[in-house]
Amino acid sequence: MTSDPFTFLVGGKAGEGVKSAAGSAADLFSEMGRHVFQMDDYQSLIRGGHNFSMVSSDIEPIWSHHSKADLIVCLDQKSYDLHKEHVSDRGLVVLNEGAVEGEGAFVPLIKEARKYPKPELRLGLGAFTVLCAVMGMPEDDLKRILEREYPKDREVNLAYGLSIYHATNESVGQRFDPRPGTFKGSRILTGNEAIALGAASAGLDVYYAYPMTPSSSILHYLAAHDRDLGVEVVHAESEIAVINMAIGSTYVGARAMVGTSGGGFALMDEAISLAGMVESPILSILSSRPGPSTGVPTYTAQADLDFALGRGFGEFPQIVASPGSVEEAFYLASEMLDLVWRFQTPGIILTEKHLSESAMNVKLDVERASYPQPLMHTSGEYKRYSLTDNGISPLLFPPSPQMIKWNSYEHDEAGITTEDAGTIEKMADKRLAKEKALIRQMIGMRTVNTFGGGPVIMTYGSTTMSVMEALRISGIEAKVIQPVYLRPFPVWEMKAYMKESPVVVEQSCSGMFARLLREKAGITASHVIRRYDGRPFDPKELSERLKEMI
Amino acid sequence: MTSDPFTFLVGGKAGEGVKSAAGSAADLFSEMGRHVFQMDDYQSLIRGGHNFSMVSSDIEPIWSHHSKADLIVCLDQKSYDLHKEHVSDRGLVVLNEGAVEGEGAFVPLIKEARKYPKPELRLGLGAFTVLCAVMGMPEDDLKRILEREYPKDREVNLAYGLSIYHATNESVGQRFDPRPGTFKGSRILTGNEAIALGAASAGLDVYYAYPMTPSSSILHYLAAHDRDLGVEVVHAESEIAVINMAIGSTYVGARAMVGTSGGGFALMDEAISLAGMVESPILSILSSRPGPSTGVPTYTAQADLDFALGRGFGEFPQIVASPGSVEEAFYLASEMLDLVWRFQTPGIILTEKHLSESAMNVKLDVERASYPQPLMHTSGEYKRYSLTDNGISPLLFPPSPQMIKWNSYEHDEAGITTEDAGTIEKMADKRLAKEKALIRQMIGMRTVNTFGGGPVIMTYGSTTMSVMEALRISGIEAKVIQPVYLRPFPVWEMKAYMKESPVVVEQSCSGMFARLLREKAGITASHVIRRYDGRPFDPKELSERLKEMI
Amino acid sequence: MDDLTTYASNTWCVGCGDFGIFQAIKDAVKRLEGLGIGRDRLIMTAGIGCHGKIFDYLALSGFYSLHGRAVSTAQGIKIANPDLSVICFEGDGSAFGEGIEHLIFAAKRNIDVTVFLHHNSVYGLTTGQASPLSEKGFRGRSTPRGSQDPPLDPVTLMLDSGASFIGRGYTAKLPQLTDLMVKAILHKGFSFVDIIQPCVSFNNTYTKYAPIVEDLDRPASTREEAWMIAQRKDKVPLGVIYGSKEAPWERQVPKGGQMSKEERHKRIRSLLGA
Amino acid sequence: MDDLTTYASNTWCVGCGDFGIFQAIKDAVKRLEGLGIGRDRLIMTAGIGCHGKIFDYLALSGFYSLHGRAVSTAQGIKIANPDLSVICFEGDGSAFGEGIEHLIFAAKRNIDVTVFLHHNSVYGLTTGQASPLSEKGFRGRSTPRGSQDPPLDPVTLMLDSGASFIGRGYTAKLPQLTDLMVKAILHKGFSFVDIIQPCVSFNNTYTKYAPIVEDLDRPASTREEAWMIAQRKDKVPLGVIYGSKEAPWERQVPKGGQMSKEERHKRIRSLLGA
Ligand SMILES: Cc1ncc(C[n+]2csc(CCOP(=O)(O)OP(=O)(O)O)c2C)c(N)n1
Ligand SMILES: Cc1ncc(C[n+]2csc(CCOP(=O)(O)OP(=O)(O)O)c2C)c(N)n1
Ligand code: SF4
Ligand code: SF4
Ligand SMILES: [Mg+2]
Ligand SMILES: [Mg+2]
Repeated sequence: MTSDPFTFLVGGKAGEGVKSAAGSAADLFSEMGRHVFQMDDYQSLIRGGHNFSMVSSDIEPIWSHHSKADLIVCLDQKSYDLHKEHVSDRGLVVLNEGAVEGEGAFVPLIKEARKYPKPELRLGLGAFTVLCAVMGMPEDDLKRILEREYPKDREVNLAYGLSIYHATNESVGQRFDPRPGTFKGSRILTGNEAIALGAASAGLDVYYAYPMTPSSSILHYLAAHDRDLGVEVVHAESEIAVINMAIGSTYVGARAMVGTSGGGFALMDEAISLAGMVESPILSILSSRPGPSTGVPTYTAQADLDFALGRGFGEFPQIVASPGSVEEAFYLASEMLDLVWRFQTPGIILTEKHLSESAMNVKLDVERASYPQPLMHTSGEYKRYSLTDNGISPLLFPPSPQMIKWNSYEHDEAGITTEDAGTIEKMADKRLAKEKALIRQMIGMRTVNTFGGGPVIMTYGSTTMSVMEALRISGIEAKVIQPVYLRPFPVWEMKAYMKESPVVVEQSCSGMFARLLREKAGITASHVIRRYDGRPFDPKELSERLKEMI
Repeated sequence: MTSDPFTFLVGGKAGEGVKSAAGSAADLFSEMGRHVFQMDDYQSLIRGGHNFSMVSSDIEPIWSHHSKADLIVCLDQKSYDLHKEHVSDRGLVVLNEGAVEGEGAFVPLIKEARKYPKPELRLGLGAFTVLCAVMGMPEDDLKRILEREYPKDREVNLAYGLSIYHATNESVGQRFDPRPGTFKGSRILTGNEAIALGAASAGLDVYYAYPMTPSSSILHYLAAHDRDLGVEVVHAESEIAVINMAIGSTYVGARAMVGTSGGGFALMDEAISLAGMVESPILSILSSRPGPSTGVPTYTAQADLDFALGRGFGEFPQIVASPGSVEEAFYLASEMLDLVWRFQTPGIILTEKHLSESAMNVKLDVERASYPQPLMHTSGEYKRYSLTDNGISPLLFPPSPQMIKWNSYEHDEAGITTEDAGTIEKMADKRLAKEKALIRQMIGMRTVNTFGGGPVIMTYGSTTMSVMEALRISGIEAKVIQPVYLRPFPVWEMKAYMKESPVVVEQSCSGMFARLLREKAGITASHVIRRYDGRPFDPKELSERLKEMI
Repeated sequence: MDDLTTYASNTWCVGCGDFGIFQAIKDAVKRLEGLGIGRDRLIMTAGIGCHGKIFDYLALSGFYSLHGRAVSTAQGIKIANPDLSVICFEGDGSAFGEGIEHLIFAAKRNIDVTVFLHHNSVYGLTTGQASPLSEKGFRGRSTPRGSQDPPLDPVTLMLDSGASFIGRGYTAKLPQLTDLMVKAILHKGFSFVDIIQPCVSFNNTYTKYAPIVEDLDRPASTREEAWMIAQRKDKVPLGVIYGSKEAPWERQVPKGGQMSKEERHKRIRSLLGA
Repeated sequence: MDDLTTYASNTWCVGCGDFGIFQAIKDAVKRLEGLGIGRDRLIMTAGIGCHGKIFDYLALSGFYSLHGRAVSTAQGIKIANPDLSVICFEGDGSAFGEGIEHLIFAAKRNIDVTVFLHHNSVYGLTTGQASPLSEKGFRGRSTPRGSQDPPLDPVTLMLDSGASFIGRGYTAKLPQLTDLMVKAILHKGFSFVDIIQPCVSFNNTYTKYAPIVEDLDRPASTREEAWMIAQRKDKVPLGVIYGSKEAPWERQVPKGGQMSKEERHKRIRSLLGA
């Protein structure tokens, strides 16, 4: 099976349906049994500006969009000006006739749309139709697909779509013939959707959030499917309310999760420390964008690594993990929910806009998801903070005739406040013991992914996808090491690489991940490839930089 | 000059004047030209419970209270039960006759007090008078001192004091004769007062806070002296308001500072990142207590080190420093205010209850304090974020005919929001350049204190005082290395000790400071002496543990 | 020591109004048991401050929350398990300073939790600074020359925010306070009891309130009327000020039908189209 | 492009009410210049949301703050330099959700800053979730079946928190809005202007408000009267609702006498007894 890549790019103004055109394209390729990756680049605005989406697909597994496209549809002039260079050698640029000047094939996208109400809103459908036409899709198939993808305002959309279909056929005709693949029965999901579904598979009961890009789609997805999934969804007044409500919910045994981005998670910091003290199993999703502060809300970055690793004041165990693909996001969400309940301590899934909001088609096995079964109190007098060898005290939830006290002050075993020196010391030891138990558990788990063989490249999170795709398309042989767990840092696995001088690839300016490797595992990078302009790596460019280094 | 230590301990219920009795004792010893250290141990309650205060003094510089006292005055039974073992070989225990059972000298403290209204409130004065009497103070001196120390309700206090004086003389007589020293003209200050005065010396304009132990006394002190010092003091509705108001104040050029403890500082985290982005020179005081969460509010710990070092999301320079004595707290506060204004980035003074609320007598030279003189825009078109070699853009404050825009979004040089890839990258580089410039500046500064010679002990913050006193009283020869600056970590100085296997002394359970030394400077501790029960080290015990190790 | 008191040693100042609240809630718990609300289903949360110490003393299950966040914790408990009755002890600094947003939104949601406000108009535990409910001119350690601004009025604000039950009690009038507590807990929807609680150490208001408290004849029948009652300056009315039967916040996903692992997995498989 | 407009490209949706606010403030700035308040002394802060974009477009000095914190930033500016006039552009999510505490306390302090509320009853920039001012039943992406609870009323809350000037404008009535802005900025003390601002993309309220807005004859003369006006459901009154001359927040340390380094050091030396 050789590679047969095909990339579709559509650009236009916010509100013109760029993203949904790409979504339809992704559906189409996925249906063909191809592997699909969709990346949406959009600005922090509602109408206007410049958005573009890219859908790359192949008959082999694909890990990223490519920045050279085979078909580029420019709905506005900006799209042409910005992307005309991004056409592949065999590629085609289609211009929105009358609205865009330039070189390429003109299709009367807006002209035809003006025959109907709200013409701008139809442009995305037009762009998708162009794709169908240049792939030589029969008219009947197109009709069926348009009806499925654009069910609202069916008649008009169909009429408009057909007019674009014919116009494209006339001016361009069939130009591409991407081969069908064998990857059937998959489902297109964004990273955020995968996290939501992974957590739901692990029995998530309540999700609390305050909207914040690029985490908001978890909220939207769960709110849209709350009854289906059995997950209560609450959009509260602020992130502080969100996390405190969520921790309150864990007190009665509910599996609770929150999601936000840097600013919102910063506000949750006091409560993360609270969770450490009361021993609340609260799982947080931290989806990054370039910072500091408000930063660049709709773009991507990995500059919150130190932040994610340094939450809360005082000493208590924490678990931080970052998925390297949409598929991994699903299983990791369930595994993390399991871990936080096992060790009764806060956990964070660190991800980035590039994974949160990019989509891949995946096949998931719900049975493989973890399902938390915390240690429960069985009989006898109940003490919330009973001292045990591994620091883990059994749980009991109200209603119960026994007294169940969770306490943010330092406390005795029963949960009553203490200032006694001996008890303070014992309780600190108890929390440290949990951390040690956690590490013992993790030593038996898969905490680091390794792919391939050859010179070593280290990366993590969504950048893993860029690295994998760079290697795939360039044929470079290398061994990719991706720590999935970042706290406790899996030194037991990573120290095997102490003698290596890996190339490190990450999306931060100061090289945070390289520093982490050095400080925690004594691994010194030979080169650190960094990108920090808000955009994900382009696999082609990345592969060229990698070639120079390994 | 040989040592002549003397320690006074007074214990009783909250509300009985334990702390002020110790304060008067400290004044007395200080007036004698002796060096003084006062430590107050109190609970999180207003009346009742058990409080005690210790005042140790010597004719040589002294760095800590000692836990064996020469005179112990027990106002209540609990004090006796808890402290009867803490008497030195030559020491004396005085019991509140009628209220306390035990072995020692009985003085009718409460009995005499009952002759007047509010007897409990006078017990502290009584305890202090016992001290004066056993030191053989002449009656006239006592009268003068009582009038000064207890100016309210003068007549009654004097009468009561004299009755205790005579009773003590009868039952005990003179027992101690601490020698006068040569340390004259000093002033007794707590660490918090020293920080407040140091910042004021550096031109502090506004202080914002929300009360939180053990930082509140900065607020109280500055509020009491606002007009004297020219510092506007605002107790706002929450820590989030505090930090955002303070950052707002820096926009107009005001030197602003905030102070809090872990919980409050956690809430400020979003705004610390804001300060990094807008480049606001905001100085925060973080005074630690045992955590996590509400923890043990009135006790001490050094478990917020990682927390202090890991503030905010995104990448931007930060400065963190921790003083090792009351004197250093004064100068460091001014130096930090200078640095944050020079580099326009947030800074943190990390300290602990043990330094914040303990008192020493010190002589301070206000002229030696730093005084910020930030880089100002002089002429031409003003751009808030103009790109310069060292990343530092000149400042300009309103009112001005020029446009001055501070922006929490990523921005161009003028401060207008941007999503442009090139500008995002440049601005990240600019902030990184500032960090490099900061390090260059610090290389020319004193960032690490070293004391003495011999085997190496590493410590920081208030624990420095415990270590210094342990060495002094035991005569152990050792070299104490205390990094004052913790971020950027002074590796340029510390790497000289890479080959050493120092003993590390700190007040954390997991050994955070030892880990920092290892991760940042490759220094591996031979032993880590930890204490984490909320109490500061006792110099005697510490010296015994040190002896075993070096 | 009764069976609603734990072994924790009590460290409130002698004479503190908090003792009254402690006694009243114990009496209320017993009354509620008679009404079929067992103490196992009564969950408390508490803020940080002198008020919060009731958590250690009262032998009920619960969650000692953060300063300012007890109302959020309480809501999280109620949302996750609507079968429980959740009561929240809050201080005026905690509830009206640090965490006022949560109080307002709990009232707006009309969620079925009960807040008891320990209204001493001061930050007690941090040794007497002005609180959002302190009188103008209050001299505390952060306002040594007196605070500049007038207090917020808790009843007015709760009313504006949508609370469906509002009462006011006084720690020197225990039977009435117990009564209010019982009513508030029985009320379906958000209930708020403003409890005048003198702080003998930093703001002893017994003499201020004794002459001006006055029992209300009957609750207001409209929000307007209740608002007018709250504006009175001469007298401080005690009792139920307002109570209405507005629909409380409801779970969107019925808790009764909490899904089995199998059912959930089945549904996710179908969502995944697999 | 006029001299109050920067080079930033404007990305509000065509038809958005924010354009009206932008025009009105530019007109107000010019009027204020005529009244002796130069634009160099007029400092703006803005929250994060569509409303906040006015920061990029308006050529005034200022501080683009955090979501929910623009009112705090504004107060910090005013406290540090009382000679400046500080205006704050806030969204209803930002000001009444995330940061409601700051709004309430700014009003309580009666600090001399002005808040303009872009009242679109929705989270615009994050693509249309329900805000604290959304109608009950609002269907947004976090409440697809409709929100459960009724909106807060900004005028009532500001009134009861102590705001000394309250007005309401409408982006479809620009001269009146400009007028309100000028009056609010001139007012000494905390001023709040509730600006009805339809969001054409997520909550187009032009048709809702057009028939029910109504100009007030005159401001209320008491807080009670103003409160009653705010409770009206049938009509939405526009204009100055309330204005009173209560003493605004004052610095304790007079700014005029800001101390020289020498004077300060002298005083500290004397405090140190040296
Ligand atoms: C985030 C945070 N800020 C500050 C504190 C410190 N603190 C503890 S109690 C308290 C004041 C309590 O006042 P109030 O809520 O009125 O309770 P009271 O003591 O009067 O009952 C404060 C500020 C804290 N625990 N957490
Ligand atoms: C702490 C934090 N939480 C969430 C966000 C994300 N956020 C940006 S704008 C916005 C909503 C804005 O709504 P509103 O204030 O009403 O402004 P509008 O867009 O409607 O003008 C949110 C939630 C943020 N920037 N910061
Ligand atoms: S300080 Fe006041 S509120 Fe706290 S226990 Fe004492 S009297 Fe009660
Ligand atoms: S989304 Fe709404 S508020 Fe935002 S610019 Fe568009 S119309 Fe205006
Ligand atoms: Mg209080
Ligand atoms: Mg809005």
